Amino acid sequence: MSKRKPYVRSMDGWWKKNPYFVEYMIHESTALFVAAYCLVLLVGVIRLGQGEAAWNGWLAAMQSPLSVLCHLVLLAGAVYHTYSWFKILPITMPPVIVGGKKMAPEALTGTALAVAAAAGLALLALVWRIAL
Amino acid sequence: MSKYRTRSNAPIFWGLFGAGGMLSALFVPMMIFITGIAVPLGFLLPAGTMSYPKMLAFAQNFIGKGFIFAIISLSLWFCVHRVYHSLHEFGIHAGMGAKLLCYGIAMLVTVVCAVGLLGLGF
Amino acid sequence: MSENHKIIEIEVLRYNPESDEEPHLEVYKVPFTDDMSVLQGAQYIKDNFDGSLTFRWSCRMAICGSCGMMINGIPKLSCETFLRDYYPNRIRIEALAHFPIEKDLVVDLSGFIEKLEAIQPYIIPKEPKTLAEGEYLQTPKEFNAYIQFTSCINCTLCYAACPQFGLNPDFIGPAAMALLHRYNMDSRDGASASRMELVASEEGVYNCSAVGYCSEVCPKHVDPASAVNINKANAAKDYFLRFLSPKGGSK
Amino acid sequence: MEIFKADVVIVGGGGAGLRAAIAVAESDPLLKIALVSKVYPMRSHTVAAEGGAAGVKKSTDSYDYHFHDTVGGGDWLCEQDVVEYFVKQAPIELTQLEHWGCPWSRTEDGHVNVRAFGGMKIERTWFAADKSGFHILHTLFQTSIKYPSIKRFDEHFCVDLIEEDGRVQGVVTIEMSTGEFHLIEGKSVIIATGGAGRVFRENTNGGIVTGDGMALAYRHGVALRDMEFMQYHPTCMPVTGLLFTEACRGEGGFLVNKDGYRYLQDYGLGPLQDKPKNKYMELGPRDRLSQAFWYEKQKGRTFEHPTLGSVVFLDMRHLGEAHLRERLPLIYEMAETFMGLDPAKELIPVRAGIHYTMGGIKVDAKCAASLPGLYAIGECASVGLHGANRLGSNSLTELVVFGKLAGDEAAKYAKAVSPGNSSSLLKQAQAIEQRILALKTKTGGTESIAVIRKEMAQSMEDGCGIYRTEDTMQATCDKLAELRARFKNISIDDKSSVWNTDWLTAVELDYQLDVAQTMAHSAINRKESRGAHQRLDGPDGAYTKRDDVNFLKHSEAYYVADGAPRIALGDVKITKSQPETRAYGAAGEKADQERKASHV
Ligand SMILES: Cc1cc2nc3c(=O)[nH]c(=O)nc-3n(C[C@H](O)[C@H](O)[C@H](O)COP(=O)(O)OP(=O)(O)OC[C@H]3O[C@@H](n4cnc5c(N)ncnc54)[C@H](O)[C@@H]3O)c2cc1C
Ligand code: SF4
Ligand code: F3S
Ligand code: FES
Repeated sequence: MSKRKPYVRSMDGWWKKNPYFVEYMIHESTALFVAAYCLVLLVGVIRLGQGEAAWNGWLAAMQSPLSVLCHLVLLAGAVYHTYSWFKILPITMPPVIVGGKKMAPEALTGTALAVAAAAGLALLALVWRIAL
Repeated sequence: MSKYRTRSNAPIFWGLFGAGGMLSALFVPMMIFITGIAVPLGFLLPAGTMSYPKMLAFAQNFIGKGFIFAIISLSLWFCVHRVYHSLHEFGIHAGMGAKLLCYGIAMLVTVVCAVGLLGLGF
Repeated sequence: MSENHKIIEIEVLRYNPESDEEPHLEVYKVPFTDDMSVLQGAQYIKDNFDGSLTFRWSCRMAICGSCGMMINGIPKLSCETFLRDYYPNRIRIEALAHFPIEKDLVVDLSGFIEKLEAIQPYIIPKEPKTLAEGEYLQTPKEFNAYIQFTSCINCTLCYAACPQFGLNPDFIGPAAMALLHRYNMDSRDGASASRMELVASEEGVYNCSAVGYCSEVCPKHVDPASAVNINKANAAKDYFLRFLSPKGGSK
Repeated sequence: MEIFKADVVIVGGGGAGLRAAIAVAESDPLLKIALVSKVYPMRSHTVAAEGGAAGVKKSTDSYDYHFHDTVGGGDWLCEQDVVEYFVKQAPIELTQLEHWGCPWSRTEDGHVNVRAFGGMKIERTWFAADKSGFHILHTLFQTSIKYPSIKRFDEHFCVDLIEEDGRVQGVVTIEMSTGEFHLIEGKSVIIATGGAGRVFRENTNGGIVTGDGMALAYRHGVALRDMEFMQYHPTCMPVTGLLFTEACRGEGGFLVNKDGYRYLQDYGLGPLQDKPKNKYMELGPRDRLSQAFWYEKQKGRTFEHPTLGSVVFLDMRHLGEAHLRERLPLIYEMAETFMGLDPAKELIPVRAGIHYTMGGIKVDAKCAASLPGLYAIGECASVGLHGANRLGSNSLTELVVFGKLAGDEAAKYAKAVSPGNSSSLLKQAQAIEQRILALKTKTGGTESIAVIRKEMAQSMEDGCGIYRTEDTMQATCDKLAELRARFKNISIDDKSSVWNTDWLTAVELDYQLDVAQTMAHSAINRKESRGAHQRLDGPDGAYTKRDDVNFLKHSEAYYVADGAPRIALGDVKITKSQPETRAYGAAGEKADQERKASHV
C-alpha cells in the first residue's frame, strides 16, 4: 500500500496573500463602478421616455451634492478600469509587430491609453457641438 | 482530465464581456464626467447641454440610440461576467443559480434599455 | 568558507505524509556567503542539519526547471534566487502553491504532465517531407512567431502563480497553453484545428481571467498569459465560425 | 511488487534515452517500451547543453574533415569505424530533429545555421541560440509523447539490472513518490544514464549526473572503458562550475590572463587572431585550453580573486550587447544573475572545471555491451567516438546518432529472444529490494553521506585533475578505498518511504564511489599523456609524452567485489588515420598541408 498522502492547501483568502492579487481584485471591482453608472444612465433613459418633467427631475437629482460626490467616486473607479483594462492589453491581444519587432508592453499600454484619452475627448467635443 | 471534452459556451459571454470592457474603458470615464459632474455643476459645458429637446433628439437619432444602448447593455454584461467569476474566486460555488442570476440581470437590463430606447421613437 | 560568514534564518514548510497531519514551519540557521542561492541554503540544511529535507533540483543554472519554490510567498527558481537579497531578514520557503504537497518542498506534478501530454506537443506536419529532402525552411518572421513560446522549462511557477488554476486544478493552465500555442504557431505544423477541441473545452482557456501573474513570475519570459489569451480569441472565432461555414471550426 | 512486462527497457530519459525510445517505437509499434528516468525527462542534464551539435552542413565541409577533426581531437584513441559511421549519420539525425520541431537558429534565407566550435576545421555546429541541449531535449521529449507504445516511468530510480540465462532481462526501480519497488521485465535493456562528472568537485554537471548506469553495468561484469579521460572545460564559472559555452569563443570571445594578455598564443595555438579562426587560439580543443590555464596559474599569471580563487577572463566586450543577446542570451543572463556583471561591458572571471566523461560502458560499434541484451548510449557509454578528448558539440550529435542505432538494435534483439521466466526474475527482484532496503533500515551508522561525498570529490580533483602524478593519483586511490570502507557505516536520517531522497542519495554515492575508483585506477595505470590525461612524471618525464607503443590502447576497468578494479588494455580500431602529432594553430595548419602533400 502506498504511503502517499498528498496535502492540498486551502485557497481561502488567496487574494489577500499577494499584493499582485489585491491589485487584481481592485481592478476587477471597477466593473461595479461602471455598472452602477450604467444603471444611473438607464434610469435617465427611462425618465427621458416619461416626458420633459420626468427628465428634468432626473437632471435635478443629478445636481444634488451627494450625486456629484458619488459620480466623482464612480469616475475614479471608471478611470482605474480604463487604466487596468489597457494595462493587461499586452497579454490579452495578439502581439503587435512594428518594424519586424514585437511592440514593448509599456508602449502598447501607452498607445492604448492615448487612444482612450482621444476617444474621451472626441466624445466631449461631440457633446459640445450638439450643445451649441 | 476527461478524455471526452465538452465544448465551453464561454465565447458568447466572453465576447460580450470583452466588448463591454473595451467600450466602457474608452468612453465611460468621460460620460461620467459629462453627465455626473460637468453638466450638473454647469462646468465647462454650455448651459442646457442636456436639455430635454437635445437629449430626446440625441436618443432618437439612430447613432445616439445605438451608442447609449451599447454602453449600458455591454457594460452590464462586462460587469456581471466579472462578478460571476469573482464569486468563484471567493470560493462561492453557487453554480448554475448564480450564473442565471448574474447573466439574468444583464439580460434584464438589456431588454429594459432596448424597450426604453425604442419607446423614444426615431 | 571564511570565518566571518553571516547567518541567515531559513524557515521551511515541512511535511512528512507518514507522520504529519498537516505541514508546519521549521527554522534553520544557515551560514552563508554572498554567492549562495536559496537552493544552496536548502542543500546546506540537508547536508548538515536534517537529511530528510526533500526538494527537487539538478542543473543549478535555471534551465532544468526542477527547483521551483515559494520564496517569501512568490514562486521562484531557488537556484537563481540569492540568500543575500533577503538577509538580514528571515526567508521562508514553501512548496509551490496550488499543487498538492507530496513531501516538504516536493509537489505532485502528475496533473501538469498529463496536461502537457494532452495538447499534442509535437509537429503534425502540414506538408510531410522526407529526411532526404532536407530541412524545412523558416523565414525570420516564421521563426519569430513561435520561438518565444519554446523557451518554457516546465518549472510550473506560472501554475503556482495562477489563482484560477488553484481554484480549478483541471484548468489546462498557462505553460501547457504556451506549449500548445508554440506548436500552433510553428510554420511546420498543421494541426491547430485538432488542438482546438482542448483550447475551447471546459478545461480550456476560458478559465483564465487574465490575472497575468503567470507571465510576471515566468523566469524565461515565455509570457504564457498572452498565449492563453490569444487563444481565447481563437476559440471564440472557432466557436462562431461553426455557424457561418459548414467546414469551419472543430466539433 | 508491481511488475511491468516490456520488450525494451530504457534507463535514462535524456537525449540519448528519448531518441532510442522513439527509434524502438518507430521500428515496431507493437513493441512495448518502458522508459525509466529518475527525473522527469525534460530535467535530464542534456537540458544544460548550450553550444550545439556537430554535423556536416556547409558545402565547403566534408565527412572526411569531420572524421579527422574528431580522431585527431581524440588523440587517436577513437574507434575509427565508429567515427566514420557517426559523421555520415550526423546530418541526417540533426535534420530529423529539425523535422520534429527543434528550433535550430536560422540564416536569413531560412536554412539551418552553423557556428564555429573548438577543434573543428569548418563551422559545423548546429545550434539553437545557446540553449541547444534544452531545445533538443524538449523536442525529443515532446515528440516521444506521440508514441503510445512508450510507457514512461518518470521519477523512478533504477537500482539494479536483472540478469538471467546469461542475458539481461529487466531492471528494478524505486518509484520515488511511494518508495515502492517495481520489476520492469525487458528482453533488452538500454542504459542511457548520462555522465559522472559529479564525482569531481567543481563541475558543470547537474546534481543527477552521478554515473548510476555505469556502476550498474560495471557490477554486472561489463567493462568501463577509458574512464581516466575526464574533460575539463576551460571556461567555467568559478566555485559553482556553471558553464560558459564554447560558443562564447566560437562567436569571437577572447581568453586573457590577469595582464589582459591572450595567453593561448604561448601554448602552440597561435599566432594571434582577431577574428575567430578554426583550430587557432580560443578555438583550440578543450584539453589544450584547460592545460594552458593550468600553466598560467603555475606562472602566477592568473588573477587571484579574493573569493573566487585563481581565474582568467573571458572577454566578450567587443562583440556588443545586441550580438550577445541574440546569439548567447542564456550566457548573458547567467552572467547577470549569477555573477552580477554585464558581459558586454565587463570581463567574466572563468577557470577550467570538470565537464564531460569521455569514458563509459564499453560497447561495440552497434552499442551492444558484453552482456547480451544490454546496450548503452550517450555519455554513460564508450562507443569509442571521443577517444582521449571529446570535441565540443560531438556529444549532442552522439545522443541522436547512437540513440537511434541502439533503439533499432535493441528492438531487433527483443524480437529475436523469448521472454524470461517471470517467477525467477521476481525472486531476483525481491532479493534486490531487500538489499537496497537494508541500506535505509539499518541502524547505528555514524558516517555522513554528505561528508563522504565531499571528500570523494575533493580527492578526485586533487589526484585526477588537469595534470596528474603517480603520487597524487595513488593518494586518491587510497582515499577512495578508505571511503568505500567508510560507506558501509553510513547513517541515513530519513527512514520514510515517500520521496526519500536521503536514501536515494546514498545509493547514488555508492555508484559514484565505484565510478571514481575506475577513473583513478585507470589513470594511474596509464603511463603516458594523451588528450585529457596529462602526467607530469615518469623517469626523465617519460610519462609527459604520448606513448603509442604501449598505450595506443583503451583502458578497461573490471569490477572486483570489495576491491579495486582490475585494469586491462584493449585494442583501438584504426581504419584510415594513423597517429600523428596533434597540432593546432599555425603548426596544425602546416601539418595539414604536409599530410596533403604526402598523399599526392
Ligand atoms: C553544461 C553542459 C553543456 C554542454 N554543452 C554541450 C554542447 O554544447 N554540445 C555537445 O555536444 N555536448 C554538450 N554537453 C554534453 C552533453 O550535453 C551530454 O553529454 C549529453 O547531454 C548527455 O546526454 P545523455 O542522454 O547521455 O544523459 P543525460 O541527459 O544526463 O540523461 C541521463 C538520464 O538518465 C537518467 N538516470 C540517471 N540515473 C538513473 C537511475 N539510477 N535511474 C533512472 N534514471 C536514471 C536521468 O534521469 C536522465 O534522464 C554539455 C554538457 C554540460 C554539462
Ligand atoms: S511558462 Fe514560464 S513559468 Fe510557466 S512553466 Fe514555462 S518557464 Fe515556467
Ligand atoms: S495567472 Fe492565470 S488567470 Fe490567466 S493570465 Fe495567467 S493563466
Ligand atoms: S536547479 Fe535546475 S532550474 Fe534550478
